[in-house]
Amino acid sequence: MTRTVALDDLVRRIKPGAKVAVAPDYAGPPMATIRELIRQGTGDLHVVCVPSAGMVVDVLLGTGQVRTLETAAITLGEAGGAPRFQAALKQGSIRIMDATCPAIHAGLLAAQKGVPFVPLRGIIGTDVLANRPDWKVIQNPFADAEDPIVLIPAILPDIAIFHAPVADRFGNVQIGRRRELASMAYAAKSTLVTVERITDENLLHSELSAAAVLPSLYVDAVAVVPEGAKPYGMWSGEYDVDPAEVAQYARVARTEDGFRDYLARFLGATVPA
Amino acid sequence: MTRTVALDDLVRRIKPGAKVAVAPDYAGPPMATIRELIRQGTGDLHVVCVPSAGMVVDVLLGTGQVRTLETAAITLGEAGGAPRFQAALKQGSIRIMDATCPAIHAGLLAAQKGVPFVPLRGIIGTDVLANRPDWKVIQNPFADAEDPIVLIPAILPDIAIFHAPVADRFGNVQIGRRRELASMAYAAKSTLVTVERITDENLLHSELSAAAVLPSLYVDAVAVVPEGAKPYGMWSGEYDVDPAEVAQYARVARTEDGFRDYLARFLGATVPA
Amino acid sequence: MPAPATPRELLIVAIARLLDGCRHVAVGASSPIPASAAMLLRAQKEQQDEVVRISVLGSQEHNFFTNGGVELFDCAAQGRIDAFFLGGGQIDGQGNINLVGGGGDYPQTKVRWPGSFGSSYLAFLVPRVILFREEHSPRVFVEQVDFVSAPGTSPPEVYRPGGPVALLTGLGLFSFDRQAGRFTLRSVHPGHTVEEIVAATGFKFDIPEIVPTTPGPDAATLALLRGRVREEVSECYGEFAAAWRAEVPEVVTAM
Amino acid sequence: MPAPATPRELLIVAIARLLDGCRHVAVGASSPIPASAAMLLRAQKEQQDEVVRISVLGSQEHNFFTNGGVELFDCAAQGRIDAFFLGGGQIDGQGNINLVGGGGDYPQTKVRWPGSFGSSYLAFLVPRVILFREEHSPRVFVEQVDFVSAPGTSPPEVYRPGGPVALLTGLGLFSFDRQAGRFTLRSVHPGHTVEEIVAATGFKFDIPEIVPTTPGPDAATLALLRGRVREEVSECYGEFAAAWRAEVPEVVTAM
Repeated sequence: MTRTVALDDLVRRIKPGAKVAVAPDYAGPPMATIRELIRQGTGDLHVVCVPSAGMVVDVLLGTGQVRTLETAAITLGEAGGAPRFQAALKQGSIRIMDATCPAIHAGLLAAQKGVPFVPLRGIIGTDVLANRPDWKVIQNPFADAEDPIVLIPAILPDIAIFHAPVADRFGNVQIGRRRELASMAYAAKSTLVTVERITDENLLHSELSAAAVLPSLYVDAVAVVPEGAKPYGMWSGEYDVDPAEVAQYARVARTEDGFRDYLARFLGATVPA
Repeated sequence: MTRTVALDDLVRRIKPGAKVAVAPDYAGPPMATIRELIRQGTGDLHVVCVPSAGMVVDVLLGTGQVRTLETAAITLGEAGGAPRFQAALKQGSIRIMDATCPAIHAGLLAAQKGVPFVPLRGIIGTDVLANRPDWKVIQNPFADAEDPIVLIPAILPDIAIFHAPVADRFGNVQIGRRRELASMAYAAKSTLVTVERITDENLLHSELSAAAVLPSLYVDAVAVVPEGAKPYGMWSGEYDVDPAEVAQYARVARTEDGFRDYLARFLGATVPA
Repeated sequence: MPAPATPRELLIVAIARLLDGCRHVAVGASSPIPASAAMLLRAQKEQQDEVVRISVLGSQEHNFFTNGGVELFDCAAQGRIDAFFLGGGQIDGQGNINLVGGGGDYPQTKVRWPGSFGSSYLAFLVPRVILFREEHSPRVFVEQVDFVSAPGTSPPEVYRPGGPVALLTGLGLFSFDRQAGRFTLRSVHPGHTVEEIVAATGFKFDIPEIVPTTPGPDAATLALLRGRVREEVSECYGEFAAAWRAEVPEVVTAM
Repeated sequence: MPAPATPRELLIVAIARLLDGCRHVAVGASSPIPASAAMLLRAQKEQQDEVVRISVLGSQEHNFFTNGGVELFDCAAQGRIDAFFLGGGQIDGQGNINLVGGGGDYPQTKVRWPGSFGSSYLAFLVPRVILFREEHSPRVFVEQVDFVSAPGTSPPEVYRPGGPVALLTGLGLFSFDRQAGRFTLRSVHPGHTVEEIVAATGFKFDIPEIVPTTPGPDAATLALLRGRVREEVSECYGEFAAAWRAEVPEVVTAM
């Protein structure tokens, strides 16, 4: 049963040590949830980027609340490298599980299907594979000739988090064609969503609007947080990315002090009700 | 590049011997395409039901144009057993590959992902498995204890066929939440779609309508055939299933002669323009 | 006094009892009695402020899926479905079901049924699989099925969080012991006897010393059934609801 | 007479030539030059009544996918993408690319780049992978990468329908021989020399006796570039198109 709750109550459902799947910059990055997660000081997190992330995860890395990071990339895009990601790796303060985009999708797919693994082409001979002892290479049982293939084990997040434009009163959430959000939710034990607004319309009522919906069956809690993806944009058109803000972050967060200053402002920022 | 063509031209793209994936009764069964396929006498077909079928495939079986049938079930629903399916099996005139619904979905998924197989739970100890030498059981390489798991090989259709409510002029097709239609198209070399109508609107233009769309990238040809799913209904609300027609078919097609009579009428039936 | 419960109403109530504790019940296409039972459970739990979700395959109104036909199976694998119903052209004493065909050598069997559908999968993954078949006869309940669409039990090394827990027929209710792979008769429907069931069953099963009569609905349940539940059922199964209404027309107001 | 082709226009034209024959070109996020090249190819082919499809990741306008971020990778595996572009913090003479980091021991490298993204997969499956990096220096073009995000070649038993076919830099164009695992210099951009390229390249490569100058666009191509293509590019890459317009403002009418 989906509950509509306050943001702080939503975030309290994320426990220390949790494996948390995070939506990418282009599909409703959960900035408001991350901000509250930092406020609450929930630590020891295993973050899975689906399949990459930007400032959302870089800020969290800067607070030292991440134990393990599983991702295909962390980047601030045009603004350049992700400073706290780079610093954390240099310090050796996190365990990095470097992946490649389709492998993260494959791991979530295995969880969705309730199977221990799915096979994936490519990857053989890379140092990505060499550094992932949790991935296995087997001989394709259907081939007569030699045919090695990688098996990606299921990624089983405790929590999936993303920001979406609209949920209805039943907890159905509009995800449009951002179907990675559905994949995350299928795979996760629990899915927590922030939205721009709640609609009175049942989003599953029309066959066509239903195609754009993650059903409430997979959604454990919804919190209304307008502009919850900022400074990133919303694919649904509510607002665009603010490149100046991301660029400023990229600049000041290069130093620990600059990051601390930014963080203070970031955490202090109140969200329009 | 998607072409809008006449139905007979669309169907001529299906060659004798082709492996053809067919949409189920609840997701736009391609009745008009099957009718034309029978008219053209294209034979030696390998039909894959995604994952089951009714009259659409039973009629085709009655004409002897099916060499191999891969399905989780053939049924006329409330109207009872599928008479030509039963007759074909009794005569031993087709090769049956009995499956179970998720295995057909899994085989198409493997094709979508370009991998030779995907694993699937369940099935072990069934006579479905015992009669599918093309399926394999392996020890789960990620388990320490004994843990057998079935591997389903990719199903690679030459052609996927279904009926949909709307296509746009670019060949984008509205499939709503009937995502098995997308799975079929991803897996198939070529996808042929009949639609109720063509719209001038670009279906990919809005983020929300896009969620309900199979992009033209996967669609090779579209033909406009109003009421192309009848006597089955369209999920999009254009018309409902005609249970009396299905029941009549179920009754008369029990005998070879009754089927021949029905077929003559069926093939003679003109479609409202 | 309302009209006494009909045999079908008894079945609905018996199934609803088997579903107690489920949060999400999935019902296959053309399954009006299981669907009615799930709707009864939902209505009952609502009075206790608990939510029961029902997915009726093929229904527009009760379909919460948006990822195509595979979503039911994925959902089951994710542990998000607590109960499902399976029938069979044959069901045997080890809980095996046959949805494919019987007599002669497969695939050229004398009788051919539609096929296994999702049974070969769901029977492994749904915790509470309820076997349901109204016709209770030796041709259905056989010593050994001719084709195993889904086995009743599996060896310990096979991943199997789910499986059959009960068998409900037009004559009685059995429980199924997944360890022993055997049915035990739990109750006999009103107007029938243990002897009748033994005679109509082609497989051996355990019979406790006392086999009660399958309890019918109390007045409140009957009122829910003939009121709200029948109303909801008619959205999915119009003909079934109409026949039901013809049988017992009155709507009883709940106490 | 229009202004002569700028270095970036030359790169766009060189890439468009490498794409000849492709029906579907996918372009990663933040790749304005490859995107411009694909759009040029599309405009050129349209004149011959051929259709070229372009998918620009992250673009709303040029995004034909409706199945989430995974669809690009599925599409590549299905053989529906003919060309893709990869860069790298390091690229070596065997065609290996490194998008992860260099210097010191992984994962505590001195320099850390974003990560491998989809390169470890797409480099295997897309038939025509074009390596593209404007900076041509010994720190980029190294003898051996410190981390292999994607290998240039694979042993014969590894399923690999795709791989690199060319390397384009700010100085010249190389072809890549997947059998030999070696680059060959194919042309030098106007104003540069073979010697300059040898000095700026940290790996060994083959140099034919005659290395021509990379040809620039003809007048018709230049007109397309500064007209329709720049217009289309501005929808995805506004800043890039604005800078381009500042460099060469005029729009030339095609002959």
